[in-house]
Amino acid sequence: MTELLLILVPLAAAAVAVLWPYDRTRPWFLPATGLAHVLLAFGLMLRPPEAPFHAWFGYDPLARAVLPAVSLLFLGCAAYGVPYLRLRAERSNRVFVAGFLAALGLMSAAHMARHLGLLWIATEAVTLSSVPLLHFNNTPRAFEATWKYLLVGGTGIALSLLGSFCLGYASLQGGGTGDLTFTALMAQGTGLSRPWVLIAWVLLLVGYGTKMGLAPMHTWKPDAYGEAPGIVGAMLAGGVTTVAFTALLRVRGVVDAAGAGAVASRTLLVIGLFSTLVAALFLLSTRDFKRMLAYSSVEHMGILSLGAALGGAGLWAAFFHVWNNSMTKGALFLSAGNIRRAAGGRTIDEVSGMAILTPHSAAVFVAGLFAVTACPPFGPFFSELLMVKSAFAAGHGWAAAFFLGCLLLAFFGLTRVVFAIVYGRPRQLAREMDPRFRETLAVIVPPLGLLLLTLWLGVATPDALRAAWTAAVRQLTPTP
Amino acid sequence: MNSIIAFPARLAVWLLLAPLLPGIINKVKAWVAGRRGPPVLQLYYDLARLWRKGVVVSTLASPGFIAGPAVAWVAVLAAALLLPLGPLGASLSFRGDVILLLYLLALARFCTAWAALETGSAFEGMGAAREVSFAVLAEAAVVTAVLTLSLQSRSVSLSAMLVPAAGSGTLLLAVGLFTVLLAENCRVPFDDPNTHLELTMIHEVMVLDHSGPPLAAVLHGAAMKLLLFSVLLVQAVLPVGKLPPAAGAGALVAGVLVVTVAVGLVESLMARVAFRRVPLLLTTAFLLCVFALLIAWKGGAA
Amino acid sequence: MNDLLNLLIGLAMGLNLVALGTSRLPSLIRIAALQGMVLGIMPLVMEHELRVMLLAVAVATVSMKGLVIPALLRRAMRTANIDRDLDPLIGFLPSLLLGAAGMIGAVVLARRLPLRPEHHESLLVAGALASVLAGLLLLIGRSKAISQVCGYLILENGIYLFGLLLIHSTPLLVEGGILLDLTVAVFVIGIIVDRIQRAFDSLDTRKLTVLRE
Amino acid sequence: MTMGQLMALAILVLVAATLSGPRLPRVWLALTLAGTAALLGAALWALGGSAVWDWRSGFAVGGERLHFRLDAVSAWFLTLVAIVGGAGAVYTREYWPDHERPESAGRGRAWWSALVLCMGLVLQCANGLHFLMAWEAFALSAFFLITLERDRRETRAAGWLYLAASHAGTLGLFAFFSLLAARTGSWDLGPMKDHPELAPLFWVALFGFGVKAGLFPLHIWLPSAHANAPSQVSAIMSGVAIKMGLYGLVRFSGWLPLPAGAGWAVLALGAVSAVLGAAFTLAQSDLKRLLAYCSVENMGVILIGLGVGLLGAANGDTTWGRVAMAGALLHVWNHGLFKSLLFLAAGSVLHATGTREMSRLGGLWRAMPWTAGLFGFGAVAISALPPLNGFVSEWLVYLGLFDAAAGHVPVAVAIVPAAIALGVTGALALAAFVKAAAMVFLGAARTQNAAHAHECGWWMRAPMLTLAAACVGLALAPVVVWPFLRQPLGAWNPAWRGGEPPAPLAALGALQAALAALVAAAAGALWLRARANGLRRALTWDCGYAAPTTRMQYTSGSFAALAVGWFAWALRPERWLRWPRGPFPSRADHVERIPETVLERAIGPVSEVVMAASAWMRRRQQGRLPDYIFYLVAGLAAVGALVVFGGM
Repeated sequence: MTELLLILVPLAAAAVAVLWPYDRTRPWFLPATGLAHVLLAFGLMLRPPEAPFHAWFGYDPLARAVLPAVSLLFLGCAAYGVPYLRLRAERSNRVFVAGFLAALGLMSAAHMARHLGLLWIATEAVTLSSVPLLHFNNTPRAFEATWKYLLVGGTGIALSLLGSFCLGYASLQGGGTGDLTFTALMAQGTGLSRPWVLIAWVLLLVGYGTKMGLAPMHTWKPDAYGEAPGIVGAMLAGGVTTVAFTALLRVRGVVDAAGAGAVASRTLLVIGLFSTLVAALFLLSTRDFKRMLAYSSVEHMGILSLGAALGGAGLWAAFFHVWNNSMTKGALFLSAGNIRRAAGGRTIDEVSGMAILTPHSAAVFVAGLFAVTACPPFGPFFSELLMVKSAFAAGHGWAAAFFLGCLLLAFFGLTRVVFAIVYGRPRQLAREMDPRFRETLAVIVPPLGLLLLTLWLGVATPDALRAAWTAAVRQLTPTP
Repeated sequence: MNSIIAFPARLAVWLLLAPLLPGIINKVKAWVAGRRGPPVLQLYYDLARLWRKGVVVSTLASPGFIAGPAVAWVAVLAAALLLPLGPLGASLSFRGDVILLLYLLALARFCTAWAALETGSAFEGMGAAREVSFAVLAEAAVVTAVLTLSLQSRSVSLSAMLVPAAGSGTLLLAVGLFTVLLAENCRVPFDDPNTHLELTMIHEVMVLDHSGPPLAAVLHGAAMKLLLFSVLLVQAVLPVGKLPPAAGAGALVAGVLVVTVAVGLVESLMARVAFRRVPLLLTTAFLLCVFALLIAWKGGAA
Repeated sequence: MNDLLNLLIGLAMGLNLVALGTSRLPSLIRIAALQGMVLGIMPLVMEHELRVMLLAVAVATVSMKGLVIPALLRRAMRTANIDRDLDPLIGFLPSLLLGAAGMIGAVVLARRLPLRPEHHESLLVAGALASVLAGLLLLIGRSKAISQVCGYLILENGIYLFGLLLIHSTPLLVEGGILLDLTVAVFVIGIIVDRIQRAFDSLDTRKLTVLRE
Repeated sequence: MTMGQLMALAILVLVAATLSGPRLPRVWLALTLAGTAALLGAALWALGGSAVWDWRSGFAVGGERLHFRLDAVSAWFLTLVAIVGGAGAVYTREYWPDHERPESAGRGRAWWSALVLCMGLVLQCANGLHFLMAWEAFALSAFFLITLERDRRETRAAGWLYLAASHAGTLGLFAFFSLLAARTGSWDLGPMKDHPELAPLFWVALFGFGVKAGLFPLHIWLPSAHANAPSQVSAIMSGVAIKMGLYGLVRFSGWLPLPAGAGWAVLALGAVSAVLGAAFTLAQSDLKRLLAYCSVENMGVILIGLGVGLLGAANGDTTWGRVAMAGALLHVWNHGLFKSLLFLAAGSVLHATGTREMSRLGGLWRAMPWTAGLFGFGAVAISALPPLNGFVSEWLVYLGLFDAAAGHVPVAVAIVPAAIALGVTGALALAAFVKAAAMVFLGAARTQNAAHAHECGWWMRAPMLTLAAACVGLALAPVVVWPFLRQPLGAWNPAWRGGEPPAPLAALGALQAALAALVAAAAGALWLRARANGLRRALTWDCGYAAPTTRMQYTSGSFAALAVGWFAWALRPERWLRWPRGPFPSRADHVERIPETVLERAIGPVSEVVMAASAWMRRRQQGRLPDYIFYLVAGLAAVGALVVFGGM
């Protein structure tokens, strides 16, 4: 029963925030709710309920393995949100705070959904609730980004709905009762009608892949991340993508049980490597450092689906990487937000020498860069190394080599942009930088904290997490 | 032969007999040209006079300008002492002494070039540049020759190496080494020791600024180097070590004389080749040594 | 019974082609609305006895798809006083041909796929696939924002059609949630279109290309 | 106090030093010296007796228990790290002080001790995961040291190139270690000669470590990085850091089973690096760039030794292999010492004149006699001339080659060309260093700042003198080094655990000492004689030309022109010539540049292709929504096709 609080607490907070009359104090709902949610998520992870609370909803091992990461990320963003919204005092933050809180609740719902239909509903709801966050800046650019986010994402999500129907029909066709909970579907196993399962897999992979931002369905990502405020970008990159990834994993479990696991792995492998390559190529020549983060996110989604394709140890590494990706992206987006605000520019043609103007944010940004490019001792190093290892162990030597090549290209692109904006001499634009912005502790601690979390995850991965990931892997791999 | 007398004897040979060779060469050239030419002992007179003369040092030069010739002289002498001298044998012989010999000569080259560059004179810079550059090709030839010898004798110490195997290989080796000798000692056709056109010279132009005792050291060192190479060449070709002492000594002396005369004849019958052609010549020498090496190898394999 | 259903589906499929062929924005909106209404009444046709929930769903669908959203779009169109011709990226004739080909393909595919006996005769699968294809074709082939919304509507209609296959099995709670989500989605899109039209003075998505590499 | 406690102490002290670096220069210096001293102690301990420090932690880092292992091979390299690390730290105090570099001095100190620490850890990690961690940390701290002067554009460019190349190597090591772990089932490292299936991994390691070691085709990052880094950094990079790549090769060629071609490949790579490295060295006109290329050459020499060692080990643990391997290991020390010395001297020149361009220097010996003398010493040593230490190690390598050739071994096909290549390399290096020393210190000053140079102080002189003293020690008493040298030799190949020196090191040492004495005596005698005869100063006798100007001197370009011409096929020199025309020619000029051949002629075109692909991608994403939907549909179709047809 307490599991439901994970969903209800944020939603309730959102409701209260809508009614709350004071703009100055409303932002404090964010960290408060975030803290409560973190406590709930970790408490329930450490002391899980023996049985999922309901066939349709439950904090099952998979949710336990992923949701706490999102919750931590949310806490970081929420802590940053308070000073951020104070800077944006010129406009009401009612919708923003409410939407942000609602998004958290719906994300929890999506992670905990154990029913095909509910999963889709929650995912779609997350998409919609993040719309007002996206165009918070109210600029034409922001609206254009929102428009693309809505239509590309909408088309994708529509396809995934069609896929869900197909999977449902597969179960009907296979003589199922039409019970669309994943447990039931997995139980039906090879009883599902294969052609429908395959069609469903294609549609769902493309649909949820669009939400994840796998190439070539990634096109909305740079626009959305580039225009959204830093905290929203962080939440999209570390939270919403995770929702879609979890959804894909749940579906993959069913497809695996239906005996089409090989097909699923093959498609995931190809699309993952393709995304990594596309992201690397874009990174090589992008000039806008927020869009750069978007492409880096595309790259990491590719890495995740590669891990999912490998299964077993690779899947374990993928869960590890979900955590690392969330924390690292959070640190990067928040520090990039500081830099963006201080520099008053977004491309390497306008921005440089930030190490002098905003030394701390720049330091966090550079450290985050090394974290996201899998340099030790940060977490991604370990997860990606494990992934490469399991790829070699699974006999995908060429895939691993290709993957490493893409990582190298991505490294070139990322370092090029980051050093260009961090080092060198400050530009003119930065002279008339936002006068209200100062590198206070409030805007440094959240990204720094997330960065330290990445470090901690890598160097001393808690056994509780390892156990959670192992349990999730066990849940997803059908036991013959 | 016990070393109490052998060592002074060797020292005497290297120090005292070396200056004879340039004299002989000049005599031969004069004879071919139908002149009387300078006396055979001319270099001894020059050395004696130079040793008494005062020294003019460039205002730019550091103490290295004096030290250079001294070090080079010591290096050549040391190299010479490593080389077995027919029946007199070598003063010191150990595995790999041949490499030490090569590198002592390199040390001499380094110091000569260093001293030449002390003065900041364009001409001496030119000479030094040519010396060190041509040495690259010469080094290749020398190393190949030495490798040939060690392949023949299956050993890496000079005293054991200098036992030539009769055959076509020896001839090639002889020609190769002779060419290297001409190059290393800056004789025609690589260089003309007694032209006065600085632009065309290598060794002579490097010592333009030396005078007095340092110059004496340079000249004596050059003479010793010439003797060293001819002794090496002779012993690489003739089985001097195997003969009884007297015969050996005779063979060695005769051989050195032949080499010297040959140098003289080459100088009088050939002209300096253009600098563009020098590398070609050295490469030819290198290739000769390579062929000799291949032959020696097959011989060893059989 | 089934014939009536198939008749409606055939009507919807015909509307797809008309939508692809029309060259005027208002008529496109009208077509999308009409298709929405047709779909809205289908559940009533399929069900034997009328349940309240079912009725509510049907009414909601019809009113939303048939009235509210088209009204929203018309308003946006009027305020954004843009010319009513939708200049195509893919010409009308090509899109018509493609749509027809897609329809035939859909029918063929529907025949090849394993279906439950009670669906053997119905055109549901074919109609769904055809509408989805038509919707995608409009999304790709028309440049005006509103026309793309219409394309999206038709795409969703196709999915809705497919959903009818499961109407017996899936609990209405889920159905209702899905419908709600879809309608809200389209509603939000409508709002954004409205906002954009304030931000930009046109709804031609070819002008919405500030964000680019 | 055990070796382990000593190591732990060293690590802790160095961590403390890193923390104290930014704020407290004096404390930092003391701590760094203490830490390096402890490292040195531990290393010599390990080398003295054949003791091996092997320690596993109770706790796990990154999911693996720490496993430190200090055996003779590690200790051999650790010694170098300690010595150069300490010397450089002292040098920094005067060369990179706070009052001259307020912005970067603190960072420089911290990263310096971090670098020393990380290299020490790399040498001890016996667990693949932690090896990679230490390796990357070492690479990153080196990067931050190179870019200390980050407001200079070319420094940033050089730093980025270094980082990019280094990361490429690191990803190679990613593959290497994960393959190792995937095949052995554990990250733990150690002797694995009994897993023949691991042999092919050597090629991956060769790439990964070869990049760091700067072997010829992989050296692209090295020249610019070493040239643009602060000189003490260049010293430790060139003297020690690149040896880490070599350590990797030695370490894993000793632990892993090797493919048949390993020895041949290493030998060939070494010969190419040696000859071409030397050619590039001669061609450079930037003092530090010249020194940098010389590192490529010396790595080649070491690799020749290693290759002969591998061949020897593969052909029945022959003595010749043992000699050459000993030479290679000894050359690691020697090159580390005199290359650092040379870079520190170059730094003092840079400090005094503000330029590295040799054609802007000249005649510095008068202003900076100490630097001149030390650089000359280093030049003789690095040209491998007797009686200094460079010769001892190269002599051992030669001896291995000659022994093999004389023994008519089956692999002589590889041995003989290598020997000739080594000879050519020696001659080229000699030419290069005559040029370097002469152009910088001899002749007349070519520019004003060269004329107004000043000698460096004792804080910079002392480390150089220390390094020079170490060189002298190694030169005159090589036989004393043998007891240490045989430990890594035995650790690398147990069959070579023999006691007796493989070569007459004693005789060589005696000869070198005698030669040194003789040289000194002769120089002194000649000097006295000249004084006695009367020594007069006069203008250079430029063949009678009475008014020589400094512009008339031979420049580095003209000095090298001849040999560069012969190697034009590799160096690809770019010339711009304007001949003097007419009876009174107004102007004529001749510009010559030696490009980074591999970088500009090989890497450049490839990267252009990649960038073209990237540009093509960007053109596909121009913000038009219909296109995006089309991509989505295309993706759908592609996945569908993959599902349908992928199976067959």
